[in-house]
Amino acid sequence: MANKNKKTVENFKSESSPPTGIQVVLREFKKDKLAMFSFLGIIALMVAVFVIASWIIDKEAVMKINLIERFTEPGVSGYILGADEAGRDMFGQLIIGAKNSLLIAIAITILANVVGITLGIIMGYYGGFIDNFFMRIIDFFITLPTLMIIIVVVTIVPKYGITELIFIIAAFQWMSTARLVRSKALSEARRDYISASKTMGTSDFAIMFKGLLPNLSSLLIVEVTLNFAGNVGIETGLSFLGFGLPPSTPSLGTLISYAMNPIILSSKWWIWLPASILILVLMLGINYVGQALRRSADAKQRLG
Amino acid sequence: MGFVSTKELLTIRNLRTSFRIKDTFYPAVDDVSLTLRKNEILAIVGESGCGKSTLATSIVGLHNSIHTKVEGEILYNNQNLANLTEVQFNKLRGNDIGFIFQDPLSALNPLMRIGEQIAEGLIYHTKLNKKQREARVLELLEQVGISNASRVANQFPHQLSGGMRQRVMIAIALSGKPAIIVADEPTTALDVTIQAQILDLLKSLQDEIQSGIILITHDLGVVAEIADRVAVMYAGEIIEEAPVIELFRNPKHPYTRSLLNSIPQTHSENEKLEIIQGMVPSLMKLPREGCRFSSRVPWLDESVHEKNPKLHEVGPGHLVRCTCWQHFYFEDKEGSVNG
Amino acid sequence: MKKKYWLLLSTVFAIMLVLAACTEKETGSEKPTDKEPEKTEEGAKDEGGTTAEQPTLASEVTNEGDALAGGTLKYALVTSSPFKGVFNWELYQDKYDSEIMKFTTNVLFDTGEDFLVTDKGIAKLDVDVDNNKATVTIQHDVKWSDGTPLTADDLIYPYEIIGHPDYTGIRYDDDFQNIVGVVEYNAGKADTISGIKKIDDKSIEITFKKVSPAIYSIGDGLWGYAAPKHQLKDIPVADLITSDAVRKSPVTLGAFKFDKLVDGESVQFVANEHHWRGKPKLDKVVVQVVPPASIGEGLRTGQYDMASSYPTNQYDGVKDLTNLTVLARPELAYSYVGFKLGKYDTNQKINITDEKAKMNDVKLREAIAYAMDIEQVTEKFYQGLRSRATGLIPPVFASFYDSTLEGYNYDPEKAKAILDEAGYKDVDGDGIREDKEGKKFSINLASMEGSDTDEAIIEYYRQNWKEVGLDVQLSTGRLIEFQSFYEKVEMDDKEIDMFMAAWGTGTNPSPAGLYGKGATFNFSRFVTDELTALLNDIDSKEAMDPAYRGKAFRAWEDYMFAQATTVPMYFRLEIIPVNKRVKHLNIDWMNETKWHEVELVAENPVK
Amino acid sequence: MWKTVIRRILIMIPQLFILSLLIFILAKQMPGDPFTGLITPETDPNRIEELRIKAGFYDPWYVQYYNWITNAAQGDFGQSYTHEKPVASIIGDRAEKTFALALFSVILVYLIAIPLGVIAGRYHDTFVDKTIVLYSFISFAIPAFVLYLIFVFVFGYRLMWFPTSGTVDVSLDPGTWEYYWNKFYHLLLPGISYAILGTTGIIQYLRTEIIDAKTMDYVKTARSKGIPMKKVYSRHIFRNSLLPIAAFLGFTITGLLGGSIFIESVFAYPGMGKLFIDSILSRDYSVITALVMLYGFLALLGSLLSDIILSIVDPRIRID
Repeated sequence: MANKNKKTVENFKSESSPPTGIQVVLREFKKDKLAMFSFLGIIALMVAVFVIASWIIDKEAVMKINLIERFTEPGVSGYILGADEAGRDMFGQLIIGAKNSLLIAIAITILANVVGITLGIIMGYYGGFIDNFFMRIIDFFITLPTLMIIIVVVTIVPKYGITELIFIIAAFQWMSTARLVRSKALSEARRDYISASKTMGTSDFAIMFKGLLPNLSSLLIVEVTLNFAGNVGIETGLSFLGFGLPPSTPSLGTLISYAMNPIILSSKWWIWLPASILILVLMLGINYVGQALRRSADAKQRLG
Repeated sequence: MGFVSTKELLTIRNLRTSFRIKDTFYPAVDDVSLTLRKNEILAIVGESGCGKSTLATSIVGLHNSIHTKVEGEILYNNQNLANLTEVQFNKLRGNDIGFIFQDPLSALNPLMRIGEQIAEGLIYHTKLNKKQREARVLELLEQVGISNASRVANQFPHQLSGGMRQRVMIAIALSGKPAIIVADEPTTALDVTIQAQILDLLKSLQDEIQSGIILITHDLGVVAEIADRVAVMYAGEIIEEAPVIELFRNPKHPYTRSLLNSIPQTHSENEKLEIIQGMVPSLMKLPREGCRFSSRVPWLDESVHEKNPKLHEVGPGHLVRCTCWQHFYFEDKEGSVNG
Repeated sequence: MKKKYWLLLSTVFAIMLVLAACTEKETGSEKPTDKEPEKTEEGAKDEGGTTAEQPTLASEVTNEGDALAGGTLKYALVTSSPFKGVFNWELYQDKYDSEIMKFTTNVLFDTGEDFLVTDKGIAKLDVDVDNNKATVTIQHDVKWSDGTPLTADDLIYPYEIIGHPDYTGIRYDDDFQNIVGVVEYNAGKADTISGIKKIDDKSIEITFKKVSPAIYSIGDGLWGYAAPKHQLKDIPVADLITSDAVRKSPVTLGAFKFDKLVDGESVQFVANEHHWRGKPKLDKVVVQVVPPASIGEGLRTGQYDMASSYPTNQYDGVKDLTNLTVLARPELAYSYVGFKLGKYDTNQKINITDEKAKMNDVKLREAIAYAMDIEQVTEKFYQGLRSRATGLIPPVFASFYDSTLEGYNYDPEKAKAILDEAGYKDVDGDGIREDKEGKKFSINLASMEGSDTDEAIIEYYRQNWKEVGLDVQLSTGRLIEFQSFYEKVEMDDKEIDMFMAAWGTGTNPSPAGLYGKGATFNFSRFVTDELTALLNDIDSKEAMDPAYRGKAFRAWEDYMFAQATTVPMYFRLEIIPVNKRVKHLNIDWMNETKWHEVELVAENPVK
Repeated sequence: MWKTVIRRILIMIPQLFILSLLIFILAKQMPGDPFTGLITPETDPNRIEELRIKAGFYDPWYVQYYNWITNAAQGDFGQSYTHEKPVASIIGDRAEKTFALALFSVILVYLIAIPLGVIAGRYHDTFVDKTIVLYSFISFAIPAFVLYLIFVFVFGYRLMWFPTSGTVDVSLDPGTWEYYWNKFYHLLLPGISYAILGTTGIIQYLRTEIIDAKTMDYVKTARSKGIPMKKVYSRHIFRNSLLPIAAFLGFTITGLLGGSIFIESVFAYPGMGKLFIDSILSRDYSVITALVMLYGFLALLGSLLSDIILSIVDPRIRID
């Protein structure tokens, strides 16, 4: 098996090969410098944000209202990115906001994908009644007007903070992953190596998560990456509509939603623009990484 | 086997087809010269990756013009096909030259009816009107042995069996009554029983329309069955070329011998299969100087290879590259020398 | 390839930045241009100005130029939602519908000082206090917009609509049931309302169960509007609200009449030639819903002549514009901090004060009040458009407002001293005071979600309180959205120790409905016999005398100040930007320009 | 095929039923009610209580639900408490506006995305392709509403090329040519803004499809027939790549309706999305429930529509 893979890798034209293995991904990244750059950039950005937010910035000091510094412009009196109408440091808010947004997006992605993948594999592996039962549920959930229901739920939840937001959004995000994993697992589960494992008496659990799962890995990496990008968007969208986090918990979404006030939009750019650009750069990066990953999962599109 | 004319239909001289990888061109077909005569089936044999399919697509100009460079001469009717523009080539393709693909399912447009697909070429190469084209389509379908032609013409590819599809492909290739047919592994994707039918069909059609066929294959069984002449390719080069009987009886190049050995033969039950292990080196790592086969036979002394291996005529119409064949022996597992 | 990508990317950013930068230059010139709003001699009076920080905005403007004959006034109604389109005074519930109806108003009475009824309107009110009766008489030859004369029947019909068993609006209330015979009529036991009599074609007599000073503020059940009976009589009351007579083409008495309508978006009015005060000088008025986000730009670019409900947090957007004048007048409202001191008993329908309530310590409440730096907030966040409220009666009620009240001036040292004295001391030295028993002490504040500014303001107050050693946390950890807020406050949610809210006072400043013993809206749940007596005095028959009533108000305000259960925060100014092509406009509550008098001096709004 | 369509529609009924139950219960859980908004010192709390009782808000939820669903089954979705008219009528008004915007946007999206996708795929790896890819990436990455706001600001307020609120000028008479032109004029800015950002999916999908298609054997077959390259592209590559895009239509429309919440909020366009947000704020239960049901129904319909289109354009897929 390994030898066969190697042969494909070394052949100039990859004619047909199962898209597996982290080498394929690595090779794809080596080929695509922009994706590589994006990947490293995102990692660096995340690390920087988390480090600065957790150890360097004092949240209380950032959120302290200082009326003398109301709408201080960037670069004036030590405010790198200026201050908002309450004199709160925008740079600090940007970093804390980015941390919160990333945290939310990562948590939702992990939560939704763990549920989705587990359910998908179970459905695909067992098939039959379990598969049918959950498929009905997924069919139902997938056609729901998700955004509307999230908004309704958000208004119901009394104490509504980061954790609640994560759970609410994650509750509506697992279905597509489950469906994707299920369809792949369904075909994979019919393969010989699975039947072989079964006859050898390997436990179902081991087959599902040690046998099946790794074979779906490259597909899942793509799915997870793109989900992550989507989840950053959902949080900002909700905040924009006024159903997101309170301003005392800054997130990229709350910072951007300040732009709703035309005066801030037109003459106080430092309040909303940095957060917008951060999102833009982040999403672009994820997209380039995602594209490279997708290429590595699809032999036809590989660069070489 | 039909009568092979001596008239040269297609002459390939010093053909070099290179692919671009990161701004560098790597030849996949390197300095190949071949001739195809009228009413002849020329088989080109080799492992996958040896450049035989590239050779085929170069002849019909189906390669990607951005990433591929074709140098040398492919002479047909006093035209050098290697220098033709797309527009010029289109006058030949489907008319003078037909092409048959390996996998008839993917080679047919899944969203077009069979009849439409066959008729498409007729629009540009004939002056037939719509009705006449339809009639010609049915005629072609019957010619390739499809009995319920009018029904099949209205069907989509996915509704046909593999063999039927390949017959349709052949019908497409024949639609312009071509002088040359290039068939790239036409039977590989088919069941064994169907393979035989398709080969029979090809052969009978050739007798009928007297065209030259270039048959690309890795299957020596197929070669033995219908080819007139065989060229063996390795790493972009032709390493041996001979009439089919000569090649099977008297293979010279170690690679050819190894290939022939890989066919299980009933009459040599007791003989040990002797095959050279390893594979064709990748395009980028290919040694461009010296004998390209040397890396597969490391147990032979360097000196037995030519510096610039050339094809040597060793018999009537029998050419072999390099001199190493004269010194070749199979490496035995136990280290003993074996002839 | 990479270079190209980044080049493009940076171009995109550059464009965005340039856009942002040039717009900044155009609007946000930070330097004050010292451009005084235009004032006329008579318009320069300081409206309700209680503190020095208020911008000196006039309530009146006169612009140069000869008036056009006719013209179209473009009026922006600032709201983010479409209007509901119920154009009937008996049925409407949405504030914006009433704003639109200003142009077509069916109002019977003019009001003057303290919003009390005068004799200058269509009808005259005569109250027979001893017999609990009132007579309403049509004084002029008034016609509806379709030319039909206004009669006594049109004065009675509104009562029959509101009292009707099929009526589903909010106006069939306790006040309305003060009219004799209404309850029977509503129950279907009577065909007419026995307390309402038609005297002749021009006058009606109404009998009440009791009469209070509120009747001069058109309270006690008296209805201030006429309804076009000839248009409405054939439509069942249940169907009125969806009928064209209400939604599309109501017949009216005002200066303008409905001409065209785009549902929820805009209305075009044309002059009502039958208007009893005379034909309006304008030909048309177009009222257009404009979202808060775009109104500033709309005014700047001359798309609108004036805007009502202009968002005060966007004052920056218009204050320096040269093509308009920002007029201001006080709002009939005040903001306050309330403390939860008890519960509403739904069975007995009374408020019960809990002696042991966490906030039931007047010293603690006072300290909280003194610790709030309200002046900084009004100046910085509200740009002077709000001012520190010193009492619970807005200054607009000239006879009742007492300018000598001081309220709780910001004095953190005093707050600390009061807390020390009351026994709230910082035992464990963390800078936060513990309660009298030395246990951790934290107060839960509920506040309503509004603009981003609100959040910052609450945070600022929390900082204020922290400075005097009080730990104030937000109930539910964040600002509460309007609906949840009122539900929680009304239900006496345990998580709420104090709350910030605002009351519109309406034109009748009587506090009974907000502080009375049985009042559901007495959210503090603070009741004492003394308070009940003070409130009763305000609405007593003696209080028909404004001077007496003024004193009663003062006594009540003094009591409330001493108890500190409701701490007034701000009085508010409403701003109305007016384009310079409007010849003259006065928005002073007492001398408001009538719509039929409005004139324009140019074909198009000044840009 | 009709059998399947009918079967799919029948399956929708229980789905919608569950959805109605879910949303009904959720909506009732929201704190406050339509009458909370009426609280002022001048309103009588007793009257508000009376109205609440009249509206049945104190009945057990299953009684309320039963009443609602039985009426809904007969096409009566109840009264909107804040608009004081039947829910069906208020949603009807708004739906017309949202559909007009959605239709215009969809047309624009396809008008922009198809040529760009085709060009990017056709001239794969050239500068043009890379520019288009960059555009599609940026349009995906940019926080949509920020761009909407900037668009409104620049083209609406500053340059004044487009109106910035409402759907039509009040002074025009319905039925006249000017009236419809004016309506269309009001659609332009929101429609264009949406379309500029909404093309990502189609461009990328189409581009990949075409790049894939180019390497397909059937394209080589077509070339081997000697037909001109232009025809190879138009008859084989584009046609085969575009067909799945047609099937996107259903999803695009439902996606757009979901996006209407954002678009309509920014452009103050009084459609269904704006109505939803307003109804949430005013706790207009009946409108919320009906809207969610309608969106759910449209989503189901959209996916059915996509399947039907796909089965029509792709002979390999047959639903029967």
